[in-house]
Amino acid sequence: MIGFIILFTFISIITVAFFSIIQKKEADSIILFMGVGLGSVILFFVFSAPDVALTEAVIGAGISSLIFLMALKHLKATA
Amino acid sequence: MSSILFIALPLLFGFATPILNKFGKNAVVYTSTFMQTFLLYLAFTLLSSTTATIEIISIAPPLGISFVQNEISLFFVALFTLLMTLFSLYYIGHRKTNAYKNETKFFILLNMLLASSIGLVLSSDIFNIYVFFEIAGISSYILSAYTKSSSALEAGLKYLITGAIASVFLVFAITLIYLHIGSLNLAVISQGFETLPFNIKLLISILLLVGFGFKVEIFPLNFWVVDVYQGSTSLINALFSGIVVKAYLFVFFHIVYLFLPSGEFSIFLVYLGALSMLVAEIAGLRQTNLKRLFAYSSLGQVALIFTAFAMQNADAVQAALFIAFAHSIAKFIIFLSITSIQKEHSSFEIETLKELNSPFIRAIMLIAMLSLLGIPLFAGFIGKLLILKSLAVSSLIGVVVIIIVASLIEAVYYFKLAGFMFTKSEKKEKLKIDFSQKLVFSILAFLLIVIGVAPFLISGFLRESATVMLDNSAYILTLIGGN
Amino acid sequence: MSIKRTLPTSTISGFTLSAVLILTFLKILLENLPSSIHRAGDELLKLNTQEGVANAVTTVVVYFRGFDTLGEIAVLFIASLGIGLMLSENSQCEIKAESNFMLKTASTLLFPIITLYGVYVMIYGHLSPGGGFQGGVIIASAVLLLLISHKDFEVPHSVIVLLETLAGVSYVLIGLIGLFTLDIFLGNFLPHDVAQMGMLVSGGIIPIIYIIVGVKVGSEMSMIVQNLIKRGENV
Amino acid sequence: MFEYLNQAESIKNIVTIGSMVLLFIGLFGLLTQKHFIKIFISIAIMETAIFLFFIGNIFNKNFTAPIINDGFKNVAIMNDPIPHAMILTAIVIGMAVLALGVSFAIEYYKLTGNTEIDKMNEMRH
Repeated sequence: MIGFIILFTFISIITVAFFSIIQKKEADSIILFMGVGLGSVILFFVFSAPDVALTEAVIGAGISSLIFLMALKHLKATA
Repeated sequence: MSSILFIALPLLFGFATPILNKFGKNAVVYTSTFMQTFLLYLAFTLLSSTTATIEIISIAPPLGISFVQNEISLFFVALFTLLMTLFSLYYIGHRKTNAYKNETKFFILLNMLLASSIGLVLSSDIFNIYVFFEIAGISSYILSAYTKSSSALEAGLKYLITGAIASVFLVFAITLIYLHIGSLNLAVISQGFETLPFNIKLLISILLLVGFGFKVEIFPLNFWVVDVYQGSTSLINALFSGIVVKAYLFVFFHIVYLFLPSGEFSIFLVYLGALSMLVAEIAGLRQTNLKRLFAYSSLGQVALIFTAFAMQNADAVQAALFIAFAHSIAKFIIFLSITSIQKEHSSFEIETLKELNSPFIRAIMLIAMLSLLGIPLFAGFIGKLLILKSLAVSSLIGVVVIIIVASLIEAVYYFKLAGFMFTKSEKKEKLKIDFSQKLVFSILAFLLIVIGVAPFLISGFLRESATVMLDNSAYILTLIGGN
Repeated sequence: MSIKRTLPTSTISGFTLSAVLILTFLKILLENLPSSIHRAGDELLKLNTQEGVANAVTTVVVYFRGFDTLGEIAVLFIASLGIGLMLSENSQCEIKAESNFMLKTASTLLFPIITLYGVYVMIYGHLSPGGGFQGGVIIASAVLLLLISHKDFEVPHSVIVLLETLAGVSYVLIGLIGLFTLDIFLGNFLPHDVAQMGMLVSGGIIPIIYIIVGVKVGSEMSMIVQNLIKRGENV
Repeated sequence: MFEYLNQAESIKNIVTIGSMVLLFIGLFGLLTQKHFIKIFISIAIMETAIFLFFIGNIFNKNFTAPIINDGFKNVAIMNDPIPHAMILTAIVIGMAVLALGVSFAIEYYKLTGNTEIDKMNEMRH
């Protein structure tokens, strides 16, 4: 079962990452990038690394996506 | 007295600046300068006791992180602290008229840069090296974007993006090393690296070359360097060219010597370095902006040091240390005098030199340029002579020709500059230089001339350092004992 | 022909270049899968039982490789400093829309709960998954929630600076105390009895350092987030 | 099919192939995209790929997480904690660098109105 979970999560991450890169709108990219973070949280948890999973959840998927979104707000604002 | 203070004190200083700020405006500046002077004293104290020792952090190696103090690492530590102290002294004169905004932060960044460069040189753990790599990187990014002009920010962004890519490759290499060897300690990796399958060895080497290649400014990966030098202020360029790149060069070749003691890729690296030098000097020929011109010259000299290190024998490494020493000092002189010139003339075009009215600055710059060119009686000469000699001994005549051609091209634009400096034309009013700045310039120029006239003062020590750097078994013995 | 969109050359060349590179990597890596050799981590796991800390990752992060963590704190510190430097002294770019009553109330209610969770993660770092970094960032995310929902809310700057300074200075000082008492920087100079494993007070300096790290990370991250949202004055 | 996927060898293969494909996507984005945010996302994806590669390859499915509990006290069947600690450090450092990069990009945009990487040519007049 564990192998199947890993395979399935990897496929999802790769799909999401690919669409994240090719999006025209940056906001969509960032939202999809959060998906990549979420998938890797699951993988880290499956790989019995709960500490890394927690870190990735709060930093990789959480704060850094929010930082990107904040930045996008500034980049869209008129100079 | 322990070498950990080189990291702990700057960090303590950085964290404690809000307290220091309570004691008045200049407290930070003087504390920082005092601390750097103390570190300079510490470096020379450690240097005088010549036994190789380790400094344990948390737990003993090979499991924990530790610092290795031997001739070669302490040589670089002493060089960096000396240069940084002189830099602070120069800045104390500079700030009377042109102080940076948020000076506190500027001093924190300077000390972090110093601490991380020293950490890179001393550390014996590859992941710890990565952490210092990042600290040095991140403080350099901020320093290059410090003035927040559009070109400074562009320089910072370019530096940051290339640095982030470099660190991805470096982490990949460290990952593979840990997966296949099972340790992060340089000595253990050095012992286990031989037995790896050839493909993995090749992959790790390439990843390390790419990771460090961005930072040691080697040919296909140095497209960003010149823009960063031009965008940043020339004051900061002195640090980049004098301290940071030397730390990266040392740690890269330290790793290369430890992992590949028999020099499998040595000849490839030699040609890479020579090619980089040629490309940099040719590109430098057409420049009219002083910062850009000296950035190309810096690239060329760094590539020469790279070539010398890549030869991987005691003669060449000694030559590399000579050139590194002379180049750091000469580039400090050049970039600091450009800062002084720019304060009055607010221009970086080479035509500015015509209007320069300061015999002192002209003399100092001439000394630095002659040393960079490798004219006899200046410190740069002995290094170039040694590298050419050792290349000829290894019968790499092609590389000798490339280096001579590149040096000739370099000579062309230095003589052009010297011509500009000494043409008779309308001079502006006299350039005022602070006493402390004159002192700094004099010390640096004095070093260049003394080492040039009497290279035997340090050549014995550098020879010993070179043998220590190449001697893996001694390093392993120091670090993890004989087993 | 018109149906088929033409891709720009840069896309095709970028695709080819990265594909060739990654395929080479993949070939080498698949031929040489890492075998289960004896690694340094196994030794550390054995050593960990002597430190009286249940979570081995915490021991490694804070103690065995504690120097890396000090460096990491330095990286965060410099990054926060740089962001403050970049985004200060500029025209304020406030969030214009006033958020509605529900959002405001909910975030005010949630703030203490999230902070409590962050503190829990921080303090129990040596017993369960989590620790200073995670706890600090969770607290920062609570601050972020308030910053987004309340237009006028601002993190008190002097408090943040005070916490940051105290945490940073005491981290280095703990290291230096170790240097002067045990002759080892960051040495574990407090009693760490194995019998106490699993209790809240166990492991000597390890939980203390992780709490310090948490305070430091929490304040740095709050500052980063505030600077990015409000572009307020800084220092 | 589940039995085949559960073998240690096939887990390692899946991890290696998957993370390398992820690395490829990041590299592809880095080489082809132009917007600053896209560049930073590409770098973040590359980092994530390396982290997954490392943790996945060190993982042994018969071993437990490296936390001593009342039930699990046998350190011989625990996963290696060093990679976890390293990746923890690397995640935080990566985030710090990207946050700094974002702030540079914001300031650069305020000054020049430019958000694309290949239009950065202040220096080449």
